[in-house]
Amino acid sequence: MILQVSGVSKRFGGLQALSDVSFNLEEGRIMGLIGPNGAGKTTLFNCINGVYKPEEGRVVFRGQDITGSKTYHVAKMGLARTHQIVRPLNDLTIRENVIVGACFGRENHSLGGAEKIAEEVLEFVRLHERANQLAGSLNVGQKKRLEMARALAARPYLLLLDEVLAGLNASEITQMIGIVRDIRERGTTIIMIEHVMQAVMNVSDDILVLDFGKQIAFGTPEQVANDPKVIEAYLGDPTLAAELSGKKSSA
Amino acid sequence: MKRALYLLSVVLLVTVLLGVTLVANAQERTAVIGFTASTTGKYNVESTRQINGLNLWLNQVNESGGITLSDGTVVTFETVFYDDESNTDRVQELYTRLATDDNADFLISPYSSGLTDASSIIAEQYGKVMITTGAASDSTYQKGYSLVFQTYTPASRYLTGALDLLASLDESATKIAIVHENDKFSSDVSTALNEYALALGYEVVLFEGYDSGTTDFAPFINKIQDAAPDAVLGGGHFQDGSTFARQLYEKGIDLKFVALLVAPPEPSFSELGDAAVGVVGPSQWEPLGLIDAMAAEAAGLEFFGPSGQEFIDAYMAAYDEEPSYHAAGGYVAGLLLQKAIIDADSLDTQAIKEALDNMDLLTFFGHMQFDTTPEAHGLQIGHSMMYIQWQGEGDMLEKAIVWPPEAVTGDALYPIRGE
Amino acid sequence: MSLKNLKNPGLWLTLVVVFILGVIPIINNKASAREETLTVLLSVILVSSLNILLGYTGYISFGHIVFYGMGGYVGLFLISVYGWSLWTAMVAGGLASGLLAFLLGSAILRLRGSYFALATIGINEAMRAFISNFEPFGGPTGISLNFQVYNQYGGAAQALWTIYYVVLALALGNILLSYVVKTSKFGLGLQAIREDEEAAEVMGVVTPSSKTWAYVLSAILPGMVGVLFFFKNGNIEPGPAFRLHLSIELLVMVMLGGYGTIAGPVLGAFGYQRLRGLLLTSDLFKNIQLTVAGVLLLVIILFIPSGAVGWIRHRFPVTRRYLP
Amino acid sequence: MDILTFLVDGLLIGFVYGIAAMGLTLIWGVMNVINLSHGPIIALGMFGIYFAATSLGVNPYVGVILVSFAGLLLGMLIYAIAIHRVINAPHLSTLLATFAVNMIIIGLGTTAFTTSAYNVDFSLGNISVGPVNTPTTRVVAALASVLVTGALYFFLYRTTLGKYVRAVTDNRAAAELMGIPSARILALSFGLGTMLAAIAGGLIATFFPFTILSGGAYELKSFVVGVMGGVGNPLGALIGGLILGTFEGVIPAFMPTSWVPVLEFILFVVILLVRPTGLLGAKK
Amino acid sequence: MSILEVKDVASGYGEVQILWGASLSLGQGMITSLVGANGAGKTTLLRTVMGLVKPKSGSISFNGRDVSALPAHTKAELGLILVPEGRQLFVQMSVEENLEMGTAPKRAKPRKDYNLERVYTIFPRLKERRTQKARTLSGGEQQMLAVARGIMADPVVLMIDEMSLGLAPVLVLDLFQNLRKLKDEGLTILLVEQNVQMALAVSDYGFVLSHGKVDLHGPSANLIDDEHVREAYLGI
Repeated sequence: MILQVSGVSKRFGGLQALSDVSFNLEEGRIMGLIGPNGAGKTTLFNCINGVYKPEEGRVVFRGQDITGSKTYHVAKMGLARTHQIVRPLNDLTIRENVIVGACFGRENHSLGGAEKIAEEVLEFVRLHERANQLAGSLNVGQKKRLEMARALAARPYLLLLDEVLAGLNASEITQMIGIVRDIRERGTTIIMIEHVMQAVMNVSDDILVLDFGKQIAFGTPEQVANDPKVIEAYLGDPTLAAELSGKKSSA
Repeated sequence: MKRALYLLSVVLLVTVLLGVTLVANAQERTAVIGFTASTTGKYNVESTRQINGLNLWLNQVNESGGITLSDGTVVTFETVFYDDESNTDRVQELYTRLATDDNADFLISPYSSGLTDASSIIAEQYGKVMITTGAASDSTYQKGYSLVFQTYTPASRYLTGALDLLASLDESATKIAIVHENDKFSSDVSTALNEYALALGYEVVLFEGYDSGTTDFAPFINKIQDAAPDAVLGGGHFQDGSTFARQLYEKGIDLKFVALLVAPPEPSFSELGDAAVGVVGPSQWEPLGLIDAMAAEAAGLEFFGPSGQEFIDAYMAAYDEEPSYHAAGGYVAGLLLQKAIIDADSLDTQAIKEALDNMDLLTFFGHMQFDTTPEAHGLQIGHSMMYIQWQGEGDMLEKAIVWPPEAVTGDALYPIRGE
Repeated sequence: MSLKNLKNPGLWLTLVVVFILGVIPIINNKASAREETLTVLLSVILVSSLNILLGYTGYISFGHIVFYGMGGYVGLFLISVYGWSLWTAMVAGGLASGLLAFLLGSAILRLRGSYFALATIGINEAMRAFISNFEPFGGPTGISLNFQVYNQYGGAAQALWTIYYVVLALALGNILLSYVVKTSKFGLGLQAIREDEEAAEVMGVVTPSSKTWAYVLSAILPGMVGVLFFFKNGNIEPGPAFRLHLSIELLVMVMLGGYGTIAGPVLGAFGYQRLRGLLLTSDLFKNIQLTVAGVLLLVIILFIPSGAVGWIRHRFPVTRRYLP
Repeated sequence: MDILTFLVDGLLIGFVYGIAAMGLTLIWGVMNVINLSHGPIIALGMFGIYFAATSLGVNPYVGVILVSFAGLLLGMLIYAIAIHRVINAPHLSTLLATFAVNMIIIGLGTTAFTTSAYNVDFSLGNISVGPVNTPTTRVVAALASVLVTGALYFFLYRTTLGKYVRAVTDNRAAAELMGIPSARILALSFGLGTMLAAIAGGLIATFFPFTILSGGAYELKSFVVGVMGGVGNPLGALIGGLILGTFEGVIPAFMPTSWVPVLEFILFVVILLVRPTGLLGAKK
Repeated sequence: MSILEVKDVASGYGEVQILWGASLSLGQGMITSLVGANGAGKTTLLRTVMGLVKPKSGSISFNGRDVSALPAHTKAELGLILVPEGRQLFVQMSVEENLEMGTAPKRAKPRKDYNLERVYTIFPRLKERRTQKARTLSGGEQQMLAVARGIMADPVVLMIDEMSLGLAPVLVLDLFQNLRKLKDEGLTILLVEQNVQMALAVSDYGFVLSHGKVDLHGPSANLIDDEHVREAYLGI
C-alpha cells in the first residue's frame, strides 16, 4: 500500500471543500480522480502533498504518516506532482526547471547528476530540443509537459497529475497517455485528476469520484461508469436538461 | 625663409623673457581652500551660514590685494567645495579629491563633529592643515592629530557656564533636569554637563536623550513635570531646541531656568515670542558682545582682523541678514588661516602648523589659542562661550548677554516663570 | 558547481573589468581616484551581496544596511576596546552580521512581498534605536578610533591603500561568490523560490533554510566591509551606520543594472555612484543633484524596468549565456 | 506620577499619526503601492499652509483647505507621471518609482526652502482640564482628524465615486468590466492619498516647526500605523494612530524615552509576523 | 441580424497565442452558447471581445461599429457586459453596493430603479440579502449576484462565462431558467459553458470552439444531436 488516505476533511471558511475522503492505493497502479469542477479534487492533492493541512483525517505515504508535513519533506520522500494551472519557473530555462526537480527531489542529486537526468527526462517528454529556451516562452501544452518532466526528474514513487490532458488536442492526448503509461511501466504509482473522460477511463486501474467534497464512488472504471450517483453528479442531471429543453419548446 | 625663422625666434625669445620677468616680479600665488558644504541634507542651514562667513573673509582678503609674504609673493585665495549631503558616506572621498586632484593648500572642516571626524583623517594623512568650525566635540582633537585646529569652544565647556550662571543667580536651586538630543555633539555636551553638575553638588533628577528630528516633546515634558526640577538644560540643534522651548512654555511648566544648546542664539528663535522669554543659550559669538582692539589691549593680547562691528556691517552688506555665530565661525576660520600665513611668512604646512600652535590672540570672535599637548592637540583652549538670554515681551524681544560677568550686557531674568 | 561553470566568459569579463578599474588608481598612485573607486567598490560589494537575496531569491530588503552597520560596530568595538587587529575584527564583523541575519531570517523570511520589505525597515529602525541606547557601543556618540591606530598599518596613508586592496579583493571575491552561488544547486533552489515559492516547495526545495542561508550569505560581506569603511572613517555613530536611505540606494543600484544577474548589480553600482559623484562635483548640477538623480531614476524605472543588463538579456537572448 | 497627562498627550499626537497614516494606507489598500513619497508630501503640506499664511495671509485652517486641493491635484499628477506605467509591475518598481518622486521633491524643496526650520506663527491659546494642559491647536487637529476620517468614510461608503474607489480596491478587473474607468479611479485614489498627507502636514504645521525633511518621521510612523490598523481602512488608520500615540505617550512614564523607538519597531515587526493584515484584521 | 460580430480574431498572452482566427456572431435577442473543452480558448475569446486582451488580428464589431481597439470600460458604456468566470464580485461590498457598481455605465443610470426591480424580481434571494457582504453569500447566491450585477449595467449583450461552475445542478437549472426570462425581455445573451448539455439545452444557437478556432456551429438542437459534439465534449 503506497498511499492510505483516511477520513480527510478540509474546510475553507464556510465552505466544506473535502469531507471524509478515504481510499487506499496500491503500488504500481494508476488512479483516476474525477468529479465536476469545484468538487475538491485539487484540494485533495493539496492535502496529500502538504500544501494544506487537513482538519481531520490522516495521510500515510509508504508507511509514514505525512499528515500536515511540509511540502518539501513530502517531496523528498518521493511524492511529486504537477499543477492544474501550470507553474513554470518562467525566468529559468527549461533545462534548469527540470534540474530543480532532480536536485531537490527524492534522489537529491548534485547539479552534474541532475543534468543527466534532465536530458533524459526532457527527451522522454519531447522537450529536449527546447532545453535552452526560457520556460516562460512555452505554450500551454509544452508547459504541461514541462511540469510533468520536472515531477519525473524527482524520480518519485508516487506522482500526482493535475489535469495534464486539459487543453491538449487529440494527438497530444494520445501522446500524453503514452507518457503516463510509460511512467507507470517504470514503477511509479500515479493519481491523475482528469476531465477527458475517455482517456481517464481508459488508462486508470481505479477511479475515485468526488462531488462537492464528498467521495461518491471508488472502484474500477466499469463500476464507476455505471454508478447512477456518478452519472448524475458528473454529467449534470439529464432530466434537468430535458426539463429545460421542454420548457424551451413550450415557450 | 631664413628671415622668417629668425624673426620667429626673436619673437619667441622676447615672449619667454617677458613672461619670466613678469612672473618673477609679481610672484602671484593662489592658495586653494577646500571643504565640503552641506548643500543638501539636515545641516544645510548651519553649513550655508558658515560658508557665507568664509566667503566673506575670502572676498575681503582678495579685494585688499591678498597677503604679501616677505619674498614678495602675493597670496590670494580661492575655494573648491563639494556637497557632502550632510552625511559621512562620501566625506572622505571628497576630501581626498580636494587634497589631491584639486591641490587644496588648506582645508576647512565640514559642519558637524561627525563629518569633521571623517575629514580629519584625510587632512592628517595628506598633511594639510585643517581649521575646523562648527565641530565642537572634544573627541575629534583627542585622537592624536597634529594638523587639525578648532575654532569653537569644545563641547565639554558648552553648557557648563550656564550652570555657573544658575549658581550665581540662586543658591537654593539644587535640582536640575538634562534633556538632550541623542546625537554625538549634544550627548558630549550633556555628559560633560552632568559631570560638572554632580561636581557642583546639583541633583540631576532627569537625564534623558531624545532622537534627532523629535517634534513631540510631551513625554519629556511630562517627566520634567513629575521630577519638578529648578532648571532644565540640554537641547540639541535649532529645530528641536526651539520646539522644546515652545512646548515647555505651552505646557505651562513652572521653571526657574531653561538653557538650551544652539537654538536660542539664532535670531529666529525670537519668533517663538513669549516661549522664548528667559531661555538662556550658549553662543560661540554674539553681535552684542563686541570685542575690539581695546578689549585686546586690556587682556594683553594681540588683536587681529576686523572688529565685531566691522564684521557685522560687512556681513549685512553682503548677505542682507544678521550674522549668526555659524557665520562668524566660518569667517574666523579663514581669519586664523590668514594670520597663520602671515606669521609663518610661508605657505608651508609645517610652518603654518607651528604658527597656529603658537597662536595666542584676540579676534572679534574671541580669544584663540590651541592645545599643543599630544593628548588634545588642536583643541580650542582660548575661546569661551557667552550665554545669552531672550528678554522682553511679545514681539519686542531682545537678546542680552548674561554670562560671563565680564561680557554681561543685561541682568538675567530669574526666575523666568511662575512664582 | 562544476568547474566548467567557471569558464563563463561573462563572469571573467566582469571580474576583469572590475579588476582593471580597481587597479587603475594603484598604477597611477592617485589617491583621489582611489577614494572614488573605493566608494564604487563598497557599493559593488553591498549590491552584489544584496543581489543574493533580492535578485536570486526575490525578497526585497529595505534594511540591508543593517548588516553594514552591525559589522562596523562590532569591528570598531573590538578594535578600540580589545585592541584586535583590523583583520580579525573584519572577520568578526562579518560573522556577527551573518549571525544577526540568521536570527532575523529565521523570523521574518516567512513574510512575503512588501510585508517583508516593511519588516526590514522596522528592523533597521529598531536596530538604530537600540544601538543609540546601547552603552558598550557608545550610545548616541558611537565609537571613535585614535589616529594612532593607523600606525600599525604603516600610518594613515598606507592604511587607506591597504584597505583599498582588501576592498578590491573582497569585491572580486564577492562577484565570484555571487556567481558560484548562482550556478550552484543552492542558487538554483533560490531562483526557484524567486520564480514561484510554492512550486519550489512542491519540488522539494527546503525553502525556510534556503532563504535563511541566502540571507546569511548576503549579510557576511556587508559586515566585513562595514568594519573596513568605519575603520577608515575613524568613527561610527548610529545615524550613519543604519541609514535607511543607503539601503534604498542599494536597491536603486540593483535595479539600474538588472537584478538577478552577476554583471547587472556591478554595472548598477558603477553607474549610480559615478553619476552621483559627477553630479555632486559638477558646477552645473551640484545644487540640484538630488532632483536630477531622482528624475533619472524615475525615467529608468518607467522605461527600462529590467535594468541595463536585464534589458540586454531580454532584447538579445543570445547574450544570456555570456551575461550571467 | 500622573499617568493621565502622559495618556492625553499620547492620544492627541495619536490623532495626528492617524491622519498622517490614512493617506498612506489608502493608497496601499487601493493599489497595493507603498508610497515612499508620502513623507515629502506631508512636508509639502506643511509648507503649503506656511505660504498660504504668509503670502495670502489666510487663517492656517483655511490654508489646510487650500492645501488639500493642491494635494489632490499633485497626487493625480504624480500618479499619471510616475505610477501609472508601473502599476502592474513587481513591487520593487512602484517602490522605487515613488522613491524617485521622494528624491525629486526633497531635492527641489531643499533648493527652494533650504532645510531650515519654518514655523507657522499661530496660536489659539491653551486648554486646561485638571492636570492636563495642552495647546488648543492640538485639540483642533485631533478634532479635524476625526472630521476628516468621517468625511473620508462618508466619501467611500456613501458616494458613488467613493464606492467606485472601493470597487477598484476590491477587484480592479471586475471594476473595469463593469465600466468603471479604473485608471482614473486609481489616479483619484492616489490624489486622495496625497491630499490626506497634505492635510496631515498642514495640521501638524499649526503646532510643530518643520523642514522639508520633516515628513520622513511621519512616513515611518505611518508604516507602523498601517500595519496596526490594517490597510485601506480610514478608521483602522485612526485607531492605529491612537494606539501608537498612546504607546509613545505612556511608555516614557516607565522607562527612558529613548527606548520607545526600539520597542515601537520591535512591536511593528512582531505584528507583521503575527498578524500581517493588521491588528484590526482588515483584508490584505 | 447579428449584434456582435467577431471575425478571425487571433490573440493570446505574451508569446503564447491561444486564439487562431476565431469567428462568432450573435443574433439579436437570442441566447447563444459557446462551448468547448478546457483550454480551448473560450475565456480568452470573451476577454478579447471585452477588450481585456488585445486582439493581434481580426475584428470585433458591436452594433455595426468596430470596437476592436476599445478598452473594457468603454465597451461596458456601449452595453457590452461580461459576467466573468469566478464571479469576480466586490467581496468586501454589500450585495446592494455590488448591484450599484453595475450601474457605472452612463446608459445604465436612468434605468437603475427599473433594473433593480427587475433583478430583485428574478432573484428574490438577493433582495433578502441586500445588506450582506458579497463574500458571505453561498456559491449559488454569488453567481446570482454576478449575473444580477451584469443586468444592472443595462446590457445590450450579456456574456456569461462558466455560470454553472461549482454549482449544484438544481441551482444551475434555476439560473438558466432565469436567463430565459431575460431573453424574453429582449436581452441578447452569450453563454460560455463547460456544461455542454445544459448550455445547448438552454440556448438557441451554439458555437463549438476547439484549439482557438470555431470548428462547428449551428442551432443548438442540431448540435446536441451531433455525433461529433457528443463524442468530443460529452465524454463516454
